[in-house]
Amino acid sequence: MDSALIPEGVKRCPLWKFALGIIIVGVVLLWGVYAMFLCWFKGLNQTNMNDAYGFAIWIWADLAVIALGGGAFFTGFLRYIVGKDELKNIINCTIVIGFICYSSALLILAIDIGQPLRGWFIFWHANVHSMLTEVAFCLSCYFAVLTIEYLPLILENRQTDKIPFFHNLSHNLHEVMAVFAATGAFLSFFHQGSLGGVAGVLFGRPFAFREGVLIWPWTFFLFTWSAAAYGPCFSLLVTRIIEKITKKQLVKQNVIELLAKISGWMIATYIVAKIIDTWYWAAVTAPSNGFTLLDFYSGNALYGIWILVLEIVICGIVPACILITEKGRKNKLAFTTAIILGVVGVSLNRWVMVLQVMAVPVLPFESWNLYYPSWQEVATTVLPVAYGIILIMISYRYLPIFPQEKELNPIES
Amino acid sequence: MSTKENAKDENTENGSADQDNKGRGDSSSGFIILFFIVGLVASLVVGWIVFPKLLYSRKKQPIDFNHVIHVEAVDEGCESCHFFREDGTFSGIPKLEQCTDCHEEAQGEDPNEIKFVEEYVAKEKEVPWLIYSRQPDCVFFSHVAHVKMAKMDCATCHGPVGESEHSKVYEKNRVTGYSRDIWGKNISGFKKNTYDRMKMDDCAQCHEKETGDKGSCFQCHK
Amino acid sequence: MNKEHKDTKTKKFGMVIDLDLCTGCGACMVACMAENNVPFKEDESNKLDSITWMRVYKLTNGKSFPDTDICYIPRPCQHCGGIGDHGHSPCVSVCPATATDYDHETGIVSQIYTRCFGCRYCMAACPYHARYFNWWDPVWPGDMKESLSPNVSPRMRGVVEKCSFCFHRYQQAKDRAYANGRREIEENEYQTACTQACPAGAITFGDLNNPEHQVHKLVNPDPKHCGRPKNPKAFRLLERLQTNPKVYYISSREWVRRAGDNYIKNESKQIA
Amino acid sequence: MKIDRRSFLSLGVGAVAGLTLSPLPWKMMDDSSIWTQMWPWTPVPEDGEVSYVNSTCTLCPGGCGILVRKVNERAVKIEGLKGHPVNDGGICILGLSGLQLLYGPTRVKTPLKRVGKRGEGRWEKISWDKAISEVAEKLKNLRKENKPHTVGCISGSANGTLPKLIERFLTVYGSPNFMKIPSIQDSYELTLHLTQGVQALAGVDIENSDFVLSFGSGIIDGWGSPVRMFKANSALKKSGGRLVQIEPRLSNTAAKADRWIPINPGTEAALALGLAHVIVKKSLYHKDFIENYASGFYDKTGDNGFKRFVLDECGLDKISKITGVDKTVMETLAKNFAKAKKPIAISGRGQGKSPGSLNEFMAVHALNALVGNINKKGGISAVPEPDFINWPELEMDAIAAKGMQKERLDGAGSNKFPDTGSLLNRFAQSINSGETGKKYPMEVLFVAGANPCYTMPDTKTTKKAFGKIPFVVSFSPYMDETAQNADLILPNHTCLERYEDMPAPVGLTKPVICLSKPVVSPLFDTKQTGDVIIALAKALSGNISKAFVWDSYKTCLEKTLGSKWDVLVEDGIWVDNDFTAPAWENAFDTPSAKFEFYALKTDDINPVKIEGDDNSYPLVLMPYDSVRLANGFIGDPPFVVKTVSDTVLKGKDSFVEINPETAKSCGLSQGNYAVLSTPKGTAMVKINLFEGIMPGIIALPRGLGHTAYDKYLANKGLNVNDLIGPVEDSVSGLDTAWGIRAKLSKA
Repeated sequence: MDSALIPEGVKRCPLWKFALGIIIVGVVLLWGVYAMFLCWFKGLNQTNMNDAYGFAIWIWADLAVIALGGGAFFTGFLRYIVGKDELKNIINCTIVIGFICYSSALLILAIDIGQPLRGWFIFWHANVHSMLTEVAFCLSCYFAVLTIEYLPLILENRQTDKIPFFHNLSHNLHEVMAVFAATGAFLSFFHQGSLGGVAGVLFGRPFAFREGVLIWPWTFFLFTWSAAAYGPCFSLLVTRIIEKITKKQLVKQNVIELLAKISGWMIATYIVAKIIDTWYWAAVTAPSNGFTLLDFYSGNALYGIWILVLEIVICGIVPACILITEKGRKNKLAFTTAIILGVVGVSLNRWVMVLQVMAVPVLPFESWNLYYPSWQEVATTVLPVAYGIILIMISYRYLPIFPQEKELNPIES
Repeated sequence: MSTKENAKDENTENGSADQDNKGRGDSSSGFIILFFIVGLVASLVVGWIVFPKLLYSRKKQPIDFNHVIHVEAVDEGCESCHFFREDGTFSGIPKLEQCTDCHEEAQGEDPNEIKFVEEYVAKEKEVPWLIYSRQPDCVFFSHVAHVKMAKMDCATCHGPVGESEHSKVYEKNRVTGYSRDIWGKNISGFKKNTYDRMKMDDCAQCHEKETGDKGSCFQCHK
Repeated sequence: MNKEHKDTKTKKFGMVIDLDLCTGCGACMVACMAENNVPFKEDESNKLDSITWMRVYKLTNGKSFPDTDICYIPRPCQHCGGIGDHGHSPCVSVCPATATDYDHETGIVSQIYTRCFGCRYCMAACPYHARYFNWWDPVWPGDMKESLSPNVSPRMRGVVEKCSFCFHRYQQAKDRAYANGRREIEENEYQTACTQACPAGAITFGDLNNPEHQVHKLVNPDPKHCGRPKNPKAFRLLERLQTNPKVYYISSREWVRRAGDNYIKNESKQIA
Repeated sequence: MKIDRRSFLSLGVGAVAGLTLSPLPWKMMDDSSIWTQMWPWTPVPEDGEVSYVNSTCTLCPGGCGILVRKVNERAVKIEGLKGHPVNDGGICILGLSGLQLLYGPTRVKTPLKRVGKRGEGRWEKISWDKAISEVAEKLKNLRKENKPHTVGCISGSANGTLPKLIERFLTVYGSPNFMKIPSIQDSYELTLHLTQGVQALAGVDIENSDFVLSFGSGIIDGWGSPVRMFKANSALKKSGGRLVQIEPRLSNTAAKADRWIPINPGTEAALALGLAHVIVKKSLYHKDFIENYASGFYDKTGDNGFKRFVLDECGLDKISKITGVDKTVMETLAKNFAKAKKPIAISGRGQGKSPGSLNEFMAVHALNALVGNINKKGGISAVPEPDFINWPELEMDAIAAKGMQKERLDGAGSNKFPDTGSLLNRFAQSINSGETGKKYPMEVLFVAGANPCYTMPDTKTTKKAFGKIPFVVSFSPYMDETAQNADLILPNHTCLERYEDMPAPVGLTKPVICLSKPVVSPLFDTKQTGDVIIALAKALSGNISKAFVWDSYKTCLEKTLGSKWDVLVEDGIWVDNDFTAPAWENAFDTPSAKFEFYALKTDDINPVKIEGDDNSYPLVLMPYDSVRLANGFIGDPPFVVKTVSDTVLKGKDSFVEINPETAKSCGLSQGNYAVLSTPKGTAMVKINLFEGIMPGIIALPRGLGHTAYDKYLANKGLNVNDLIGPVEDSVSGLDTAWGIRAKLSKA
């Protein structure tokens, strides 16, 4: 029925199957939308956040999706600036993922603030000293860039492409895409960093506080670095999942391996930096405020030292080792494990930098704070996931996301 | 399916040649521009003319007040009625009690005064005046600091109210509930006189000019 | 700054709380709530969503019976001067919408409820948990609205609020002075509601920059070290974080003074 | 001409462009945010002219001066009155929240008549005229039946014109049953009466003392006049005076004291005698006072004196065993106490809500006598009640006279308890016992300024007694537990709406009268109870009507106070500044004209008994008082509830304080639910481990577990009075219970 919209030369599942999938995910989406409206109309008392947990699962989700969406800017950077041309075969996918991640982040922020109708104050009455201001500006700008990057993809749909204006627009956009990719990479460098700065500048929170260079704490650089390192893992993971579901190979192995290799080396370097940072923090920064490393990890079981081991060793060193060795990349199981660990690792890092910051008591006479999200918070956090799946489904079905698909899966006629 | 058919139609129509498209474009581009202009003009009219009319509801003061007569009759100008209390707070619009000092009974034949005496003085009911310059609850404004210490004229912010013979219509913003005088008569927000607007920026502008500093939040907020 | 208008000397309002005198009665908390239109709700037993600008903490020395000891620590907003005491308090520097600022004339950290859009970054930044979010719409049942003070605007749902050192009382004191043709106010003309109410007389409030004021005499702040108290019995909460609060505490008990900051085990020296 | 999709698209683009260039989106964005800044459901307090009215806070018997800030006609803040002799600008947590009681949802707004079952909460509004005539009708009928003595009243206080008016009404009507809420004042009055032969109140001069020895008195937990005590405690600290606190639990007072001496509960009298032993043995007592102004210290023919008793019977080993206090501690303490310049010993546990054992008060007071600080600066003095109520003599008719000859239902003033004025603790039992004989049922009960259904120990029994009284009238301005269980509520104005005198705030060292006056005009259709009493009297005519010569309560008050009225209206307080406590030569009105050691019932040094046996109830439950929990007639207003710690109340659960060691032996840990049972009842509690409580003892706060008032207070936590019961003092009949035996088991 919708075959006119489907890219030429590829095969898609029947419409009913597609529609069924959309409906199932759509129900989840609606659940999230319901929770979202509850939060908007009844207020944030719908959440389990409290005065000790002003930042909770939403801010974590925000930081995590942006880190995972980091594949977009980094792949763009590699392709257009560094000139790794092979990556053109996966870049569309990373752009879609990036678009999803960034739009989700903005949506979550709009739910998270207590007064959504005043959200624009962040631009109009901006405090330039605040990391959040930097985040808001760069995030919005980069979202605009991603939209521009996503646009040509939509225009490449068989029907839109037929309209000459759109065809030309699409063509011209492609020409200047390098400029946008560069802008995107630049913006991303800042907002990924300023998201890291959000926690790192909190000199009232010894767990979060990091000394730094210029106006930025070390977490600024670590966040950018980790987003660049782990973001591609997520792009690869999503590609892998789409391949599994469609039962087709969509990207050539050499492209996958190239990206994986770069990601592996990035993770490796990042983890070295992270270890140095952790050591300096544990040995110098925290003790100067009267804390030992274990003070931060011995309040309750949920935030034990295991979390640090998991983040650095299991989700850092392990995937790095797998991805930088050719053997590791070629072994399907090891490769999948590595990219999953990578995704977990960066999400865990963001979790720690948001929720554990809140959990650790600073006043000596206060105790550890624990928090679990309400269903409204869970639903609104699942909402972007559902939305993302739907957008990927639609994009995959109707847009030429994977340029190599036709070649890899010739239709026998 | 019809959509499919249409798509096909278009395909043949447009797809044949760019040349064709251009030629056809000449006739339709005029329309495109026309429609663009129609849309533009219509929405400009809506935005600049209809919208402000819809945004504000117009209310009449309960009594049409003549400032000129009153200013002539009193000795101390504005402060005769709008006075400072001992603790430095500003009394604002006079209470009925104060008006009654002079208007126990009607002094003339002005229908407004008669109405005032009959409906309010006799019934001991406060007049529900609509206050043009009422600021939001979050604003702290010290009249004494401006009038006594900085020696500012009332008119600088309030305009030549003392020269008015009639109370102007009170325009209430339907969304915010405030008087139009806060945003200013001009919907685009431009002002000519110091008293044309009473937004925070206007306070800040003057403060910056006079003191070299916009001041801290709490200076004007509570 | 325009010199002609800087006719008032820069002030640094601060508070000294004598923990030996404090009885933990809670009058300061209620005085604050009544003064500042703080809302209340049916269940306030979850202290993590209960708005108390002034909160009295109960500390124990951790020893077992009968060597146990308790001490109460009232905690208003500390009005931090931040690192170097330049006004970059932990919360002020992070607010993205400039809804909170540091008043260099008084040293008071403001919070503008109508500017705040509720991102709660300031709450994450404050190590004292002195900032509170309005999770609910405030409700004053029956005629209770009648008791609201016009000097402090009631907060709407979705914004952060905190202790203002009763700034409106400063404004009122100034207005009174202006009405009498004075520019300066006396020490006793501006006192916070908690100071005024404290039945034990444990709270002292005034200008830390003014050596004539009680607060200055009590703690003797060291200008070379961002106001660190020279009085050995005085301390500030979390001194080591360099937040440089303007709330000082006095206690004759060593364990209480030590409970005001974090120390690594066996770390003997109090502050470097 | 063909209008196609592109044309529409173009129209749309044009429209969007036009709108962007118009003020509409920008103004709407700004206005919508301004709308959030001014949500119509967020109230905007009206501004206006500020004025201040001074008055007296009568929420507790402390008598603090208050200054109420008003904006136009609204009262917006209560503050302490500077320069006031009681509180000098200070104010307590309850006084500060007085406006929440004035404006709060717990007010009774009109006279209410019960329509449902008792306590069901179904009421009908009735007019004042109808309400008063209904009560009058009932009273008339009872008199007709010659049963005037079956009418009674429970009043919050016995002093002041209002209680005296009610008492006068009952007397001339013919009933002796005027009862008041008990407190340690009763014990202090009795102690002074027995030892010094005076009818006076105890003035406690802590401010000027240099050594305060407190036998469990929570001077910063709300004992005495709370704000005055806070100030006194600060003064003591600043002047270098010492406070020694003796009690089994680390209360706030104990924590702030220079020394906390934990003691086995109920053995305070023994410790006092042990200290006396040291003082006597080492001859540290005040020689002049003992030799010249005391009687019964030395042996007399046939009688052993106090000296012999403490030397022979109160050896330190024995006392140490009873009290659990170390011998050397006692020795040093006694020495320090006796050597101090102005020592003072005080008693009455916590806030002094329960009168306590007379034996204990006497033993502690003996310490004051030994150091000779009676009627001295920094000591305890006998302060006469201000004598200003001089009303015309009553003319009693035959019915009234006969009624007044009946024995009181509570047994006060009977042969058994000749010196006690009121024994409310015996009242419920007496009603419930059903023993008629000499006794008689109660037909009508008035309750004024009191909430016995909540505050009396063993609430179940109290409520049962109320159930047996056919007609209960409450004068409460609030819907409290007693009002809830009444048949008719005739709401009084709150103390911020009415004139009312409050003579003699507790513990002051000079005769004082305070006056509360209307700060705002009455908000609702309420009536000062004094006016209701006068109206009732008028309705009953005859001698009763004649006894009330005033047309209103206010005239009565004005006339009664006479020349003091103007001072009181102006300052809110009248102080008899000329008063000084009489010197020792004239101080004692006993047969010997000396301080009477013989009056001390010192033959019993065993602990004060409590209910329950040790085997079934291995633990001891003690109620404790906190200033953050109002536990008298007034319940906590919302602000005060807010200050209650989450280790005292969480959600609807009360926490019981327990030593970790005891908890461990019961298999309980922090936050566990447990079943607490006592001979009086069983309840579910949560566990709060507290190192500062003696092992074997558990403590619950007074002031929680209300079932009435508003949602901010009702149904939160546990009323400790549900779990404890009164224990009668054999001499005074007053309630001596300081706890009850209890059992805790895992839930």
